[in-house]
Amino acid sequence: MNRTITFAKAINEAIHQEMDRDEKVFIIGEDVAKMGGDFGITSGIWKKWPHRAFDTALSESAIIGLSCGAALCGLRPVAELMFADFIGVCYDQIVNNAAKLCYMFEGKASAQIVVRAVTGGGIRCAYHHSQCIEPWLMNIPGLVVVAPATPYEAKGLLVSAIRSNNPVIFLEHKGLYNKKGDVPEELYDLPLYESKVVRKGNDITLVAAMSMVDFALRAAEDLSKEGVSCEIINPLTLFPLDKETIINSVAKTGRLVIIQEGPKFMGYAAEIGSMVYEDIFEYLKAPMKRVTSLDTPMPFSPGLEDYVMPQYADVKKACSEVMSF
Amino acid sequence: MNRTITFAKAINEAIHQEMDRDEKVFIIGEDVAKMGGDFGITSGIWKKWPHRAFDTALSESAIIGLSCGAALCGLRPVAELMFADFIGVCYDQIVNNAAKLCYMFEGKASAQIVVRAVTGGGIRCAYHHSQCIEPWLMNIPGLVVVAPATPYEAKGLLVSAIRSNNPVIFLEHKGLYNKKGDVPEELYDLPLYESKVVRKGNDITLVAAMSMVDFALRAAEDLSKEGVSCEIINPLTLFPLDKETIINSVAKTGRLVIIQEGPKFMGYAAEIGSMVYEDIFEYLKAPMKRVTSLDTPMPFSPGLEDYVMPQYADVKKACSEVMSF
Amino acid sequence: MTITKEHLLKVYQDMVLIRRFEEVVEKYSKNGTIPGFIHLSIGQEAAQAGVIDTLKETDYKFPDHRGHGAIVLSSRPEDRKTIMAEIFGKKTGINGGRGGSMHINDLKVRNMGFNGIQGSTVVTSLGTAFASFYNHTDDVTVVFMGDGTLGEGTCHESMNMAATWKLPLIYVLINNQYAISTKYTESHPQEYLADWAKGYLVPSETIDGNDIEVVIESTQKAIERARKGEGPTLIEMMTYRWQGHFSGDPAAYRPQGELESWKEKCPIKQTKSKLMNIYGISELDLDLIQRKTEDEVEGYLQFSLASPWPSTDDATSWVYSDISVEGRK
Amino acid sequence: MTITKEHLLKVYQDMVLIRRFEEVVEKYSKNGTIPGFIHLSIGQEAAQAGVIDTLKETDYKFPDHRGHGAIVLSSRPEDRKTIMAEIFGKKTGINGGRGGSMHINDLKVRNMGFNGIQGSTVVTSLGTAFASFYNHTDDVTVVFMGDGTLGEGTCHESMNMAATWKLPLIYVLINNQYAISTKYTESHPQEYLADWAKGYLVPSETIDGNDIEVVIESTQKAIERARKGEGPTLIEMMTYRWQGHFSGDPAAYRPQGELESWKEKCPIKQTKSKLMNIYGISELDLDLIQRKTEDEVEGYLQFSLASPWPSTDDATSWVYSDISVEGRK
Ligand SMILES: Cc1ncc(C[n+]2csc(CCOP(=O)(O)OP(=O)(O)O)c2C)c(N)n1
Ligand SMILES: Cc1ncc(C[n+]2csc(CCOP(=O)(O)OP(=O)(O)O)c2C)c(N)n1
Ligand SMILES: [Mg+2]
Ligand SMILES: [Mg+2]
Repeated sequence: MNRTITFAKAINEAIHQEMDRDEKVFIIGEDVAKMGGDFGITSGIWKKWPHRAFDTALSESAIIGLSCGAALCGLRPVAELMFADFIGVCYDQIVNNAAKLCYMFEGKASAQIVVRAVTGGGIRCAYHHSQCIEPWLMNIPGLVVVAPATPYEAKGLLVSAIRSNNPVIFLEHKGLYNKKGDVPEELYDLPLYESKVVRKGNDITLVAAMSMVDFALRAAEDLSKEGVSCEIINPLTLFPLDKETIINSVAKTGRLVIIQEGPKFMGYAAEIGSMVYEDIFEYLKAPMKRVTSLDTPMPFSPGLEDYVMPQYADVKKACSEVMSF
Repeated sequence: MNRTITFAKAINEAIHQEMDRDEKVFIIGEDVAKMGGDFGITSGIWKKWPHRAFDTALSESAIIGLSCGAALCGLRPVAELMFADFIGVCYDQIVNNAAKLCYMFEGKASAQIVVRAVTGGGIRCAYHHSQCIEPWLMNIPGLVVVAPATPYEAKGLLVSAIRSNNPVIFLEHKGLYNKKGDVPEELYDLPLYESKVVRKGNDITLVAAMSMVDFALRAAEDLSKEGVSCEIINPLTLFPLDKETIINSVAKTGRLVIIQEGPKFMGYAAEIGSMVYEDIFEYLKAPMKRVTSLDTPMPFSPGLEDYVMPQYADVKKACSEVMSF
Repeated sequence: MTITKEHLLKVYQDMVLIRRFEEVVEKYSKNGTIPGFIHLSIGQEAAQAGVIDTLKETDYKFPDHRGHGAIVLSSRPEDRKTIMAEIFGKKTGINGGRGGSMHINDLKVRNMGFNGIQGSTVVTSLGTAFASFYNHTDDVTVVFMGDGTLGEGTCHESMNMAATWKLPLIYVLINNQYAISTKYTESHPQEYLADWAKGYLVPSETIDGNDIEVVIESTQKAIERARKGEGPTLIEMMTYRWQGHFSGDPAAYRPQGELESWKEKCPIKQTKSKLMNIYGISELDLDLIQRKTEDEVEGYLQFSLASPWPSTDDATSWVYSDISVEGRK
Repeated sequence: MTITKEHLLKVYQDMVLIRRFEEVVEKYSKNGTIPGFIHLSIGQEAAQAGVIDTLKETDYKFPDHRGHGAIVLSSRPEDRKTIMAEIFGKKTGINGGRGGSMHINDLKVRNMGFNGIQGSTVVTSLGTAFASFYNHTDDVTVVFMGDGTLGEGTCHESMNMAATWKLPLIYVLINNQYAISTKYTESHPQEYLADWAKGYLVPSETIDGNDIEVVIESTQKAIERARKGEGPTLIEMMTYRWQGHFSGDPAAYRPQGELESWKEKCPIKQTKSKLMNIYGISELDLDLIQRKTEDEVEGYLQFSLASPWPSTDDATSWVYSDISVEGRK
């Protein structure tokens, strides 16, 4: 049965249903148990499973370290990092421990953990609560970075993340929590490592993830009135990336616009652009354009934050530039 | 007067001479004082300035945090991280403290620190002592990442790094320490944020940093025999990158090959490729090629490590591919 | 120790100022005028006022995320309105509206600012303490940290290094019982968090953080030790935040009656009754202080409300000290 | 406590095995056959042998970077040659030559491996201890760490959490006096590092790490506490590494005579004289053990030397558990 629920609720439901199914799954993090999480995402879990929900001290390295160790014993920890920006204090545990355990144990065991983290800007929380940390993780072989844009994707991908034997960083964009969408009540999973063609089109390939997908949809709508047909691709798993879907699309359209929250320099748009430039140069009809945040820390004042974040006007501009090239 | 000294000695000399000139400069880190550093780079400093050289506990976050705080008071710490891989345990201090202090203090104070770190593979030290951590830092506005390839560059750039009011991560490739070159005895500085055209050419732009510059030189030599003329660019400051020099070169050659140690996906070659694809599409004659490490953790066994590292044969192959496109 | 009547009156005024400042911030946060998250320090005024009172302007201060009080009291009176303007995100804010509530620094008075990552200032503060040692000055450093923050690994690295090198660093551990929803006894093994410092042979004590005389006395002792080169001290100040973790948090995790019992121990009320009963100050005089403070803070508010927003150029300045960053084209 | 003659003889053999193993590794590291850095544990055999001796196969073991001894003794006899082959980087190595000296794990015997970042296993080990608690098994976890490693913030986060949750985790702090060149007294404020644990109300003691009977007794007590659900223990074992930090380090930072005085306290020598003088075992018998061990280790060596290198395909396998990574084309 389909219902309309929020992105937040979809995540909560995924955890509930997986915990129901597999007693090796538990949740751990700051305020995730009794309070149900700083953003309320894990509410109800501790009540149902008081021995499988753990409030911790402010010790992110210990949270990830413990999760890795427990995973080596066959458990399936779902850890919450609260704000993704806090990944800095446990970065070593993520990149040098979680990411490498499968390789170190030759697949006999691995860091089968999920690290849920709230990412992105837009709520006036400045430098340390607004960052897009995706690129900090995407150069680390062994990690998986998942980034849903809809409640449906959030539930299905989180279920797959929990079942995966790889360490999955599951990014929840704070701007999406209240977003509603159709979500089956039953337990289902969605494949990792597969991009989604959100909309079919022939003239421009728009790549966008998380809250940027809305920009892409809006642009596609606007442009369709001008007779320009956009294909929208949401990678869903940012890393390892489903290269093929993007390559196939750009091979068809010849034009690429990437909308990416977070600083431009060395954002993942860079990799997508280079991948295309390297692999299908002969199909390209125009320069690629990146619409991104500015290369600054995130300021607090609303006007400043809005200015730093990607602008819809720039999406439009980029699209007309690649069309008129 | 010019003499031939090693890369290691050039770094040592830069610190010595800057400490002589400016008493606000001090060194801090594990085993940097009495022992002169795990790689011997800071030898002789503690003897000369026993009160300006500090051996610490294994506390990288405290080393960087202390350095930031001292910098806010006007001092100029030169911290050593020993292996760059250890940046994980102080990553937060680098990306959320050092990188943002200038912005937070509106330029009235800043993290005028240098973090020296030994990077790269090649010495059979496996997962946690062989990584190229450049990309982990290059998406963080506020940071400066410097990566010399010769003793001359090492000395001049380190002097500038120490004098800079920005936080500079100064990367020392372990494969270069014994490399010799001409270095003036006098104190001199080299500009940050400027790429170096290592060799002029017209057909292919080769971008390479640190120990990869040797591959580039060798390829240029080999190719010149076949009548192909390579222009070699070493960014020197990897971040913020001197875009112009690279753009101008590729606008001239139309062909781009990047040789980069470290995993391919989301390495800095990605940014360079995209930059070119975005800005000077009309000048491009062939697909860009990246010659990089494989997307794996670094294994121990010599044959495995060699296989994962960038291959000279692949440089040759990439160059002929872009020429024959 | 007893402090003089004048001294007690002064810190009473300080506490009243914090309380009023926070009440106004709370109101404008709740009504949506102030953007972002706000962490209020109502109930914790004695700890903030008492500590700042014992410091000189050149001592280094690291407020925490619940630090409006310490920030306002550290600042020069003429700058206080710019602190409120900062919280409103205005151009006239002391940091140009760029930092907001959580990121307010003021080098003039050596308020070194907060970093939104808990435990970060606990190591940054090593550096200012180190600078005093390196430069042979007698400035001490005070870092405020919460009971929850003590969970971070940086606390260990900081304490270990400060204790080994005997740095002039004072850890003011504000134990307000909770880290968001988590009671300190659920995340730490000690009954008294101050005991943690004993593992480093660092002097520490647990004090009544709502009694400003006790706060001042304990801080003075710690500062003396630090200035004499005897190294760090940790002071655990027991107190309570009356509001939820952030303004708007219903704080459903608190047992019934707990808030009320702590309101009984209100630091301002306690001091007020001491001033009246021991020092014979009239209620009228104290009311006057209250009214004057309200006027004062009303001034900050009007200034903040009337101030312009930053211009977009302000977003891209000072990313680097020497080179510029591109804005939008 | 006194342990039985048979028991002492057994751990004597264990120590002789470590010593011989390390001597061979040292030789082939110095002559360039073994690639990379090697951290030898000669001089520290009692701490390693004594701890491993008290554990069962299903207890979780986290060796440190100087952990060949603990690794070899944890393993099943038939696997020992593959441990040496691993150090040589051979395909027959227990981890396929992919990890080398510093990264040897063996799930069968719950050797959970080392992570080259000091302090990392100190938090990973929380997880195996947690798993015992979650699954209601009585397996304990032992994590080896050095005096230097205690500087890392992870130690605090680990101890804080283990103490709060009373996890069955034993911290074996091998105090061999130095972290590379830095004496532990230069980087820590405590005279006895074991005192650090007191800040968490965790039982701890400083023991003679060269006396294997003392090591066994102390570890047994800690394990008992852990198995009974009484939480973690820290044991500081005083010992000395005879070689430099890594094989090849001249260790110029050591004061003259220090090494010699520690050689007097050689754990093997001590046990040998006990076996001879108290238990009346003949020198001949002990020589026989020595020779048998030498033969045994010679077998590992020949196996390692004769083994093939890994194939390049081995570099790209198991980056992920389910998807493959591209090799060279
Ligand atoms: C590294 C890190 N982890 C988590 C958080 C989120 N967070 C902000 S305040 C807080 C609780 C802090 O508790 P405490 O130190 O007791 O201070 P209080 O809020 O009670 O004043 C948490 C978990 C953070 N900002 N940084
Ligand atoms: C996070 C981190 N910092 C620094 C190092 C480099 N390093 C390796 S071993 C070592 C010294 C460790 O000393 P100790 O813990 O006493 O162990 P020991 O070598 O004496 O056995 C150092 C500094 C590291 N591997 N990881
Ligand atoms: Mg608190
Ligand atoms: Mg040691």
